[in-house]
Amino acid sequence: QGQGSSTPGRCDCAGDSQKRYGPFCCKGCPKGHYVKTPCAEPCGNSTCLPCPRGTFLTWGDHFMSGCTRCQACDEMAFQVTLENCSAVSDTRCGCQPGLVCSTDPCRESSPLACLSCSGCAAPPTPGVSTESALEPQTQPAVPEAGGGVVFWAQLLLGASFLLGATLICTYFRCQ
Amino acid sequence: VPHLKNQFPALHWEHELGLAFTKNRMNYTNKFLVIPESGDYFIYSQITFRGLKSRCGDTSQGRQPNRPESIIVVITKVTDNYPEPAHLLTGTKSVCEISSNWFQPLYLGAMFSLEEGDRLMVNVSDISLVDYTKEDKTFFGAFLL
Amino acid sequence: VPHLKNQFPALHWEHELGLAFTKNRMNYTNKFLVIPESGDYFIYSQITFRGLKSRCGDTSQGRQPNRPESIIVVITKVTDNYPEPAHLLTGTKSVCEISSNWFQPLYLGAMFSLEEGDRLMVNVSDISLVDYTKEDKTFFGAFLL
Amino acid sequence: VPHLKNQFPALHWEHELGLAFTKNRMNYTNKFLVIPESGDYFIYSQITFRGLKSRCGDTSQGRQPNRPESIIVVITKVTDNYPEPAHLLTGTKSVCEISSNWFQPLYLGAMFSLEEGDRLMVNVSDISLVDYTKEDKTFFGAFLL
Repeated sequence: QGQGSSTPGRCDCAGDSQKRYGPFCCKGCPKGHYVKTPCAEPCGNSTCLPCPRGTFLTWGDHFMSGCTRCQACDEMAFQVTLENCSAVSDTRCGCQPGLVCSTDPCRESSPLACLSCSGCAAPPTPGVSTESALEPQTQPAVPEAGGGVVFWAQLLLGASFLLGATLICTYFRCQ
Repeated sequence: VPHLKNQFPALHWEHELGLAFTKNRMNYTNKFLVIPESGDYFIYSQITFRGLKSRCGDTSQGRQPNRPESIIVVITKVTDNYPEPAHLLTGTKSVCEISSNWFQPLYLGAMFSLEEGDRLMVNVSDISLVDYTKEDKTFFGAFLL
Repeated sequence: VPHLKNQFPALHWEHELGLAFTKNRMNYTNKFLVIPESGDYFIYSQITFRGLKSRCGDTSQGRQPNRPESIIVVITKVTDNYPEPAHLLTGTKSVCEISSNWFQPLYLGAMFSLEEGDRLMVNVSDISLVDYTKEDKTFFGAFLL
Repeated sequence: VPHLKNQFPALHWEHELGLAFTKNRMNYTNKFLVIPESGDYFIYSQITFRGLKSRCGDTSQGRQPNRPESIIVVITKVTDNYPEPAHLLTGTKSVCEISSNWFQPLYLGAMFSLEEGDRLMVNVSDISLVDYTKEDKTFFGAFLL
């Protein structure tokens, strides 16, 4: 099977929207879906399934075999969900009304602590930080240990057996 | 039923969505990771803690807080061979932050000889301080060597 | 070209001299470690940060600084399967040091299922705070399990 | 005898009791772990430090301590091929605690190519600060990949 130059309609995995799986070039999956199984014929459609609840994929024409986890808003840090996670977009978090984001810009990666804003020049816009003397809000009631809060931490487990001689050595305890 | 000596609350984990996965007969059930086969495993966890009010008492008059508060994470093994859980790994740090909004991770990782049926869990000193918002900040895992 | 959402700068690494090495078709090119073969990998990194001036605002009058500065390290995966990079591991710590000369490490390590061609990089919140002077203090690596 | 350049004191380890073990010809003798076979090893250690008095000088008048004290852990390799030990991994953190009773861990872990007969030890900046009371808080290990 020759791979000539790429002409429209040709199935040669050249474009971004195709990817080689073994002998075939397959089309990708739309946003909000993940690749369950690749195509079974040249330039066929992969089997795409919807992202499970709690996960999303924003871009289409992709070849992801799993969807990305939605972030959770930190209710104990006075955050609110501005927009729920959908199959195509992550949760959008902001601050409770009257509070402002303490990081500037309101970066998602560092914990977004929402602080009340006294003496601000302009009325604070949720999620937008203003440079002024901010005071921490009093802490809300904390859910009981083991209450309904499910920790969306990630659990990576696996057991892959190392081939060949496996020399396990020492584990010490400090004397 | 294991005698749970003065034990901290255990965390629930997501084990299928996003970056999380289980394979090769490794099982997760109700806060526990269940060891499918005896052998040497590398076990690791990171917990990101964050606090909303200064945990350092009043330092304005220069007074020295003597009993600092702390953050603690323990990876615990429960086994059918013995009624009491074993603390495999402990990360413990005093927290004396003069800012009203602090966050920090504790990371643990080491190799252990485990037996089929042993169960592993992660306990923390204060669940309300755990940053559970993102899977790349707080995680727990194990693999057979 | 991947859509680089609000991303921190990536670090360059030495991959041949001193303690550094690549083998078994694992490649390093232009800030990226390139995965040669699909499988489960243990990925780890330590970044030692150091600061030359106190990052805690004015605490002399006992006023509480409310917006601590922070140090952040992220191990990021870029894949041909999807236009957006994925944050695999994040270490984030608030920094509120009343001494004018501080230093501290952030360590990360976990197992991930990766595909051939995936690329890994390390991003940090502020490159000027990274202590790159010694290879035993700041490092990055991965191995196939 | 290797030229021990300005080296911190090395720790003694328990290698048989409790969670500690050695197997597959890996040996421990007099503070050293001896590598039985050339290959790539993952080496790790956690040292929990604790201090009983504030190490931050006098901050009551708002004066800024400039030379913070520090805690340092180094995993060192001694080899017959070269008279000077090599620092493989270093965790170093400034300590400026305004409370009179502080504690914190430093964790290290990475992969290295080692040769048969190489010896590994763990050095710390101040042995008197090491919390050796519990095996799950301070540990050291290595395994062949």
